[in-house]
Amino acid sequence: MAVPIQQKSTGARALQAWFNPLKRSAGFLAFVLMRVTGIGLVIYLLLHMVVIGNLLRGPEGWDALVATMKSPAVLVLDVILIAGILIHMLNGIRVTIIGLGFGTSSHKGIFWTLMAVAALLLAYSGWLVFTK
Amino acid sequence: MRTASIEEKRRSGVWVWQAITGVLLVILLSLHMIVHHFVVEGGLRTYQQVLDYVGNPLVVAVEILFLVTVTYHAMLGVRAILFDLNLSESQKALVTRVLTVLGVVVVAWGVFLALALFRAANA
Amino acid sequence: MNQHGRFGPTRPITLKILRYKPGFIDPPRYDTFQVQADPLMTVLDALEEIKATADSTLLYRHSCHHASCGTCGMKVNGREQLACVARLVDEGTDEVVVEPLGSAPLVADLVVDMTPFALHMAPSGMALVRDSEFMPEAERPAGVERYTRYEDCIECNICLSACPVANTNPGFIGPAGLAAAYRALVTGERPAAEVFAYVDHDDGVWRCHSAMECSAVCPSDVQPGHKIMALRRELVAYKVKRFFKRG
Amino acid sequence: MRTTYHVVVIGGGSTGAALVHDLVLRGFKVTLVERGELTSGTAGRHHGLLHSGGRYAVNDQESAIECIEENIILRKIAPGSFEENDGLFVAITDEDVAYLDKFLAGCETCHIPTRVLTAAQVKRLEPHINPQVKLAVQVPDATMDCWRLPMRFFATAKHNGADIRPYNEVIGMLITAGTVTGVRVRSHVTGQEYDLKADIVVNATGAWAEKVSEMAHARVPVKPTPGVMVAVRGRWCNMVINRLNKPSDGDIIVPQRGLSVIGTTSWTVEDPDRLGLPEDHVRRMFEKGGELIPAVKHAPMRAAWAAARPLIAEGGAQEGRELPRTFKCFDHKVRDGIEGLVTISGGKGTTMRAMAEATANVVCDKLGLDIPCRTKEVVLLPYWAYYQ
Repeated sequence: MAVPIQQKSTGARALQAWFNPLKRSAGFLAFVLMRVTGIGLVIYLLLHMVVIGNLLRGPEGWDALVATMKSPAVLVLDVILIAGILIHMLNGIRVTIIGLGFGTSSHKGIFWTLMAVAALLLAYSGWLVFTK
Repeated sequence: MRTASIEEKRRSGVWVWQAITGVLLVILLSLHMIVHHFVVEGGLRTYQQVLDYVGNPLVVAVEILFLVTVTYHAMLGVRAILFDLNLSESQKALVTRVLTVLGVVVVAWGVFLALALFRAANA
Repeated sequence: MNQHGRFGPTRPITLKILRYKPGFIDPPRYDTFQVQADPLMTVLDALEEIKATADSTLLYRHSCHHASCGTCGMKVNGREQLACVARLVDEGTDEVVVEPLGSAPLVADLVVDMTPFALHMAPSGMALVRDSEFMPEAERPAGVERYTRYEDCIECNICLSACPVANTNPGFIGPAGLAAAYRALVTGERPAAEVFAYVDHDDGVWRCHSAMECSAVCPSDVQPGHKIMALRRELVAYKVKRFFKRG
Repeated sequence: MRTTYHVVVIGGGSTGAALVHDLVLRGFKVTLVERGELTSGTAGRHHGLLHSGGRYAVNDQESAIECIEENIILRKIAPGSFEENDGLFVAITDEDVAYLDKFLAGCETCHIPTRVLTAAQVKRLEPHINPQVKLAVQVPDATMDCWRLPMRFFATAKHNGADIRPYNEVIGMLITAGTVTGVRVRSHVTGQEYDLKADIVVNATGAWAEKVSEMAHARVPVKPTPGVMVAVRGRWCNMVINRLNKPSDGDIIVPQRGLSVIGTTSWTVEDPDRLGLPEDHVRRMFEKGGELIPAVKHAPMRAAWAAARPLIAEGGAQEGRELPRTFKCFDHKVRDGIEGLVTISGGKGTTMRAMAEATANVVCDKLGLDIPCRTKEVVLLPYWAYYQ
């Protein structure tokens, strides 16, 4: 009789780890942000492609749509979108740099610096969205 | 445990393409955001403003480049996430095929849209 | 008197330990035990005391008791540590939760099956012994050609447990195996072409998404995440060179 | 050649590891049961010193000879498993220097190669050594990995057909008419109990030997004699540093990976499961270790632990370091009139293979077999092969 070894499925719990940066360090938070924003942006891309299809409906259809896009609720969504883009973009710079083996020893510093840049750009964009 | 031998596993360097398209997107997406939203009064182009803009063949070329890049990057990203799951080699092949089809559809639709607007602008 | 010596004031700490024995304690549950912890008492000391005095059926892996064998990796309050050097009072909580590592099949209680780990690690080609870089100024005695020492990696599976990818994809070579492949590459123990053949595929060096948590939890200063990144740099350089040679 | 005899080995320490390897090579059907993880008793926890024998060359020459012989054999059958940097016996005081002649004479008797080094030479070899150093003797000590070396024996044995069952605890002996016919085992994995029939049962439980043999109402004079070890961060020497004097507390520093391990002390306990960790012993390691290499006094502590030596106290009066470090194999037929049970205890990590050879010889004798031992020649598989 060999020592019985049974495999216990940890699938769901393991998957949850993708989105849970608690008790983890900066790099893991970056990973979670990258994954969440990445998934969000893909969904947005597909929606966006459908929405701009409205251009085929000519000026009436499009301009009416543009008008509804200026409600405050949509503007908030815009800011969330911009946040997602900025986080994903700047984090992507980090992943590219350290992913090629450069600056690995200061990866946490790079992350927080880029996130600070993201915050500044987001503040500026938010101001643009709500004032213009 | 799944036991795909190393010989079976395809050599892979798509991560590098993900990085290259990523860097391109930093430029193209920034450009896209600026010309379509930030420099535009009110944040969104009206129909006429859109036509004025895409009438330029260079703009159409850049928009199509952006579309191809962003779609490729997005599909590779989804593939990377799905490959983090415990997929068999045949499941991986299926994922790649489905995402390729989806990517081609998105690009085709986008190109069709761009050309339609280009024609409308120059009619 | 305190069983574990007199290293300062003791305080009661409750250990909440995951219990699982297939077909017997199934589904898993948590059992709690209380110990009097002095400042030096480790999680392993506590488990030993519980096993000796409260429940002899408690299973956990351990061997060297000084962070050198790599058998006692487990999750302590949700974070991977070696039980033999994780001090209870350093956790700062009255209750300390002890769970088995993730990313490896659970055998029973805190014991995980190390087979998948070994299967990823073995083909890396890293030797157990490396040149010692300590005290480079030291002369060597007659008969000793080079000072050697064991590699840093103690193969504890902690990095895989902390890796978001290794948890969902057992096919991923994982941080330890990739870092070992990098060591085999830089020491020249294995030809570059062989090392790259081992890591250059979807479940190899490209599967890593740079969460760098492996480096954060590594108890033996291996910094596997850093080595994966360096391995990628070498691989990209190798590919570029080969491309231009061929072209 | 294969025999149909089934041997059950109790105890997955270094002796058990070498023993299952030896027995399967001799053609036995072998099952090993260990209550916890392999090498979780004394084996995994020892100092990590592959002895040259120098430590015992004056007072315990039988052990010293075993050590140097096994030192050479282990390097041959387990290549790539040791930090082979040799060792030094350093003299710090005039009293240490006075011990030199006795030490060299002992080493010569035991065929331990030595080389005497001047203080200046020692300082060039080991820059952190106590600057008071008077002289030193170079011997073929080495550092071993207390987990991975036994695992090479387990791996090889497993590939040769041994059935190795960690997490399975012997809870009783099956005895029929004064003969041990097997063991009652509890699996801590499944919680189930089962019987394991055997032609011979070998008790290879080291410091636990008395506890286990009591199940068969047999007696083994083993005294669990723990010692404290302290691992500090930093590799403060490349060679094993021993004090050139008779064995004492804190007189060895074994470098290992990025650590330096100072050891050890000695006291006697009743229960090898409850060693404790006396604070004064831990402090003494820093103090005595500091006499060899001052820097370890202030090096950050990585771990402090105790391991129980299985010392054999035949005759009674002696204790601790006065007891020989050699091993003994007891046939309980001879000692207690109990057939079918053999106990191996005593010894040390360095002599694991020799202990196994002696035990397997006893097993063969009892069964009337004459099968030669092959463990001196067979090169062991890598340790990770255990999992393949």
